[in-house]
Amino acid sequence: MSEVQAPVTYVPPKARSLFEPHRLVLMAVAAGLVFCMAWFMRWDWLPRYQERLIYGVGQTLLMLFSTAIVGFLFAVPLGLAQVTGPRPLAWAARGFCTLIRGTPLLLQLWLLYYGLGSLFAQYPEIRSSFLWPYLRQAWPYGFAALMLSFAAYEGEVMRGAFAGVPKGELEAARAYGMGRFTLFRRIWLPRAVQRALPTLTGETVLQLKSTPLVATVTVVDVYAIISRVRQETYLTYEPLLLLALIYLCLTGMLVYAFKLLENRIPNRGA
Amino acid sequence: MADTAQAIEVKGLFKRFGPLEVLKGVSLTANQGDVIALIGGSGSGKSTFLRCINLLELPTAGQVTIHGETIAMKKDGNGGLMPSNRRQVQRIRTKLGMVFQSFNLWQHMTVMQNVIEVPVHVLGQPRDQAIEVAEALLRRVGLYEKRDAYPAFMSGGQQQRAAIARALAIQPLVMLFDEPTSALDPELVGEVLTVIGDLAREKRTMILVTHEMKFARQVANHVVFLHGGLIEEQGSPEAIFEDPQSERLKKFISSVH
Amino acid sequence: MADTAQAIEVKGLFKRFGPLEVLKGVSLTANQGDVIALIGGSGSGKSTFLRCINLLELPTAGQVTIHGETIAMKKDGNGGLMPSNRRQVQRIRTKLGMVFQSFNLWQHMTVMQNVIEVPVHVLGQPRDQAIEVAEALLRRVGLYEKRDAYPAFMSGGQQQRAAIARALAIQPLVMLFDEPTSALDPELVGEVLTVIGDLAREKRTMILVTHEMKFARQVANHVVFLHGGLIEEQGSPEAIFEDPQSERLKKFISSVH
Amino acid sequence: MDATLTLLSFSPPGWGGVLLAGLLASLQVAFGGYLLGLLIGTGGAAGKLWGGPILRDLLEVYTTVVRGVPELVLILILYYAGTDAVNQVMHLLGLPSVDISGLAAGIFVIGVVQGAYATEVLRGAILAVPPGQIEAARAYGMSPLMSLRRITLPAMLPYALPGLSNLWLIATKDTALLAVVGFAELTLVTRQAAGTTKAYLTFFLAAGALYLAVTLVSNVVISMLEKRARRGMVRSGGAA
Amino acid sequence: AQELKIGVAAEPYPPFSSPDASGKWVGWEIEFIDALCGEAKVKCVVTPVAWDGIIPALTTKKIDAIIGSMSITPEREKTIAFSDKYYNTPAAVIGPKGQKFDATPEGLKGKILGVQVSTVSADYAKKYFAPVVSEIKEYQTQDEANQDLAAGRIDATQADLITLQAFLDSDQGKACCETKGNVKDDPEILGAGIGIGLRQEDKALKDKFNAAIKAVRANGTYAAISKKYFDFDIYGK
Ligand SMILES: Nc1ncnc2c1ncn2[C@@H]1O[C@H](COP(=O)(O)OP(=O)(O)OP(=O)(O)O)[C@@H](O)[C@H]1O
Ligand SMILES: Nc1ncnc2c1ncn2[C@@H]1O[C@H](COP(=O)(O)OP(=O)(O)OP(=O)(O)O)[C@@H](O)[C@H]1O
Ligand SMILES: [Mg+2]
Ligand SMILES: [Mg+2]
Repeated sequence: MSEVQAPVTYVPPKARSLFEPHRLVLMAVAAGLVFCMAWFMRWDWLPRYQERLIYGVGQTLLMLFSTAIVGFLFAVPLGLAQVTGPRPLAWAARGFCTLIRGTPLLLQLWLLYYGLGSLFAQYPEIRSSFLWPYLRQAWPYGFAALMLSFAAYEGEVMRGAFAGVPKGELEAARAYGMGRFTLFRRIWLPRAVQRALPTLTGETVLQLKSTPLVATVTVVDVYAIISRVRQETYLTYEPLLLLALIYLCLTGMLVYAFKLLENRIPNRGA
Repeated sequence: MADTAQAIEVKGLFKRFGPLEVLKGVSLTANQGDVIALIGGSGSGKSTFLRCINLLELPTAGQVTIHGETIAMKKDGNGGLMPSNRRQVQRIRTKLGMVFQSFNLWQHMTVMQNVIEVPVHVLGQPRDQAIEVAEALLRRVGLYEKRDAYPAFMSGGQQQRAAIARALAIQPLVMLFDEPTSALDPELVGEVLTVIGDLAREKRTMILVTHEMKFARQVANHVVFLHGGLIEEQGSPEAIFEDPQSERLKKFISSVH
Repeated sequence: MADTAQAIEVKGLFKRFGPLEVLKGVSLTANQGDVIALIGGSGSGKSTFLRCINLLELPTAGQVTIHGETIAMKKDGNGGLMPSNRRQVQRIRTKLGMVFQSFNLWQHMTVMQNVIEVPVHVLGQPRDQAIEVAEALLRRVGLYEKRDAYPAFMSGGQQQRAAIARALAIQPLVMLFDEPTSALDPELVGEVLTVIGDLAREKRTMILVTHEMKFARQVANHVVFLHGGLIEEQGSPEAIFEDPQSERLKKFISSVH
Repeated sequence: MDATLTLLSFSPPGWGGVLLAGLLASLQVAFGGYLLGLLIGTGGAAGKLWGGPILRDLLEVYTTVVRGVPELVLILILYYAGTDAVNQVMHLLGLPSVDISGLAAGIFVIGVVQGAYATEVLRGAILAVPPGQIEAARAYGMSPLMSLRRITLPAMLPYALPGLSNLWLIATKDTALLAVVGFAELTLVTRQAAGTTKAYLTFFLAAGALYLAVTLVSNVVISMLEKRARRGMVRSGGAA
Repeated sequence: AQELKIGVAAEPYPPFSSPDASGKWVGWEIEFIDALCGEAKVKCVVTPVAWDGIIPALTTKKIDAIIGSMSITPEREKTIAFSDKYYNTPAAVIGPKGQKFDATPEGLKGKILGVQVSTVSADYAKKYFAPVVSEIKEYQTQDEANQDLAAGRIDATQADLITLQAFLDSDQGKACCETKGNVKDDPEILGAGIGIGLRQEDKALKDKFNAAIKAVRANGTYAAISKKYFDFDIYGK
């Protein structure tokens, strides 16, 4: 799409003291709000669902990490093919990325689950194969949809990152006699990943936020558990607020983990 | 590789960028231990010539021989040349140390990692040994304290010295310098001069592109003036600077003095 | 504004960046038509001094007077100074033409647009007239053909000349040059020298920071050597270059020659 | 094949008309939400860069929360709580409760979500403008407002455009999430059509094609805009 | 006149309510709404709302009543009010052809059972079948459960007999599935029937609707509508 993805890096506000006067006031207001919520809203259902909620969080994280890791493994060749691949390969990679990025994930998920899934069922060969016990479950479709989506979005990011590695650094590697593979492994890939890291953080958070969609095809994640709470207790706000809080915490942890990773390689304005 | 006296021999080098013919048949021979200074106006093709020697730029025509080994080339489809043996090119390149005009340090590595990268991962030296050599080199260019810094956090002069150390670490037979002092203040220029002087004394062959005539004069034993894609004039520093023959060179020299 | 003989008067300028005190009380007076060259090692505070004159950097203490008008300053909360009258600062700045070390051309405008931007949008000149002036200026710096090019597509030397044209377009009383020849090859340096010489003949006041001693010597009528945050020595070019007094300056000069 | 064509024809018994109406609804919400998001984003970026400490902290909370919570959840919360709050306020003012249409609610929800992202995109773009450019403007005596108008805003455009175009594409697709609150946009009507006719594959593929068409058309417009905004910038060439 | 927003599930629930190809809502319940509102002399607008959020939509006043085949349950009555029932049909279990089992805990042992979330069938299944089946899968709509049954991803689904019958009568249903019988009645869960969901404070509206239900039953409109869709009396006992 765009030639150069300006890295919209997230710049945290200046780490000032947490205890400036206006912050204390804001924190007091926040504490008051939380207190009101705890006091005036109904939370008696919480203990009953505690165990299932923890299970749900586990499922959500499992879904996130498995799809992000496998998706990234696909993203690297997708990005590379677009930058240096032979024409047909570059076009194929580009087409795939456009296709996935151009349609809603929800739709892809349904297409896979209700469309492809019921096609499978029409073939007795598949129904009797050893794969069927997996194919009749929902999570493989959720996994596939999320993984492909991550691969496509990251493929685009990696394309920009590969293309953005300063040409001179690659030339230097070539000038010192590095072969193509060594050059890729030692210089091009690590440098591209380094450049892509800030964007990757954002994309992984987006991926986390996409996981609840799998609940619509009966995969049980934390969102599905909360939906169940809502349907069984008929509470409108409480379960949703808890859900928002859970996701906020997960996001916070993710961002922190990536920060640690980023800090290992100082990178000034690259 | 035969230890001939001829370290580099370039014959009839042509290079064209689209409609622009930058080099129009440049031939140059450097004997072992020679320090050749390449001077010329901006855009006269000095960097391009250096880059053609190690095939970072593919010449349109011509032949390059390093220590007796001629780089095998074949015609590509578009009227240019391409190397016929990739491995040979890689091997020869490890004998050529290049210091780029814009340094081109690997930004994701510290200075030390930059210096040992090629010895360890291309030449297959043991890591410990490479580090030992690197430390000595970094001391020599005055960067020992900065060995764990990343390039982005160093001044231009420091980056330039790191790039020199990186090139020296592969113990090249021939060093190619592209404006090695452009980012340095007068005092640091002196230091780099010393390093290059030492290298010359070790009988290492060098070709250096420079805008600083004083520097060229002090360090080179042969000066080549590029103009209009050709070698307009060449000779000893004294001959070139004190007694230029061609009009162009006279004008160039006078504008400098 | 009184047409006093004193174009710039800087008194007791201090500047501190956090723990680092870069300027420790620098005073300097430039009469109208003076060309003052500022020399000194890398990091000695030359750029900072220039930037303090037009308040791009707020001095920690000190006073700046341009053509008799003293920039009104008041204490800010943190032990530094801030201008008490914003409009005054803006007005005075339009009398100071600055050529930055890194050019700082506006990348989204062509050379011509860069040059007429301030005359049209700040000084309110009619567009036609501004273009006329700009064309003459661009001819003078040899960029007339490049007037519709964007800065990113020009060589460093061309950008530098465009930046000079931009500064001249506001017909400043005082020109501040930060290394105006750093990106130029020897021949172009000569051209810029001519431009600066012309300006001097027009009785325009100039302060220029430079690493090129030869250039300083040819163009300046007064040379200032900054060291350790203070003016270590100043005087006529002959005095400074032929007969330096302080040890530091001697060392600095000798490393150059 | 014939049956498929009948299903997709524009007049009943074909569902083509319904799908197109859904697409139109989606585009309306996407467009409205995007514009609202841009407005919020411009204010937000300005507030974060130049606002007072309290404003900055509040904006930080806003962007953090919105960007950390799934859109699906935000849409549910905003849809119920947002309209609820409006009516509470109307009630307090003694006015009759207003009837908030699905369209307005959808635009509001998408706008609030987009606003948080737009804030960060615009702020990042403004910060990406080389400080020297702004310094030069100051050095020549431009007032802060003028240097914002003449230098900062046009100079940040090339940095902001990729992010902003991404946001537009996200907006068109986020409308699909409004299905969970029963807003009859493309995804929901697709689901209804599929459920009623049992032709799941046909309708999901048709909807996919419609979304893809929107993306492709958008891409053409975006690349035209980018070409304009990026005049004067060197293309970063592919390394090889 | 006052305009009432009548919430129906946005997901198709044939033959009670589903959109047709022109985007209009049709079905037994839609006609019932027309009759009821005509009787009560109020203007009604059919408003599709996601089933998942239909109760919050009612309590936050996005709609004024739910006529969406919603069963009257004690749990729901904590949050909203219900009118008298307007129909009641038994719950049944269907499964693939060729597999022999019946709608009892013994029959469903080890099977995967699909239900629609927050329906009485889901509650019933959780109470009676949860201990024996291998898994209970919950779907947003009954239609999706039916799809998965046809695709072989679940072994059985429990729901309202009428909707299941509608599925079994479709081409797809005919090809794959058959009824395995009605589940044993449990009045506490299944007994109360289907009512109109209302806000607890709207007492007047509740009385109005109760009167209207009585009236349409008495004047034969109810039977006339039903005859178009069913060949038995869906009002139940
Ligand atoms: N990749 C390229 N594509 C097209 N033109 C090129 C390319 N590289 C260099 N040129 C052109 O070739 C000419 C010679 O460039 P080169 O970099 O060799 O000059 P140089 O003598 O090193 O100049 P300088 O002293 O400014 O570094 C210039 O006109 C330049 O614009
Ligand atoms: N914004 C800043 N914040 C902190 N330190 C700064 C800042 N600007 C400059 N310095 C420091 O102040 C010192 C003087 O910098 P200045 O740019 O004035 O040097 P200079 O004499 O112009 O050097 P050069 O010849 O390399 O351009 C340097 O040590 C520099 O690191
Ligand atoms: Mg060069
Ligand atoms: Mg400086």
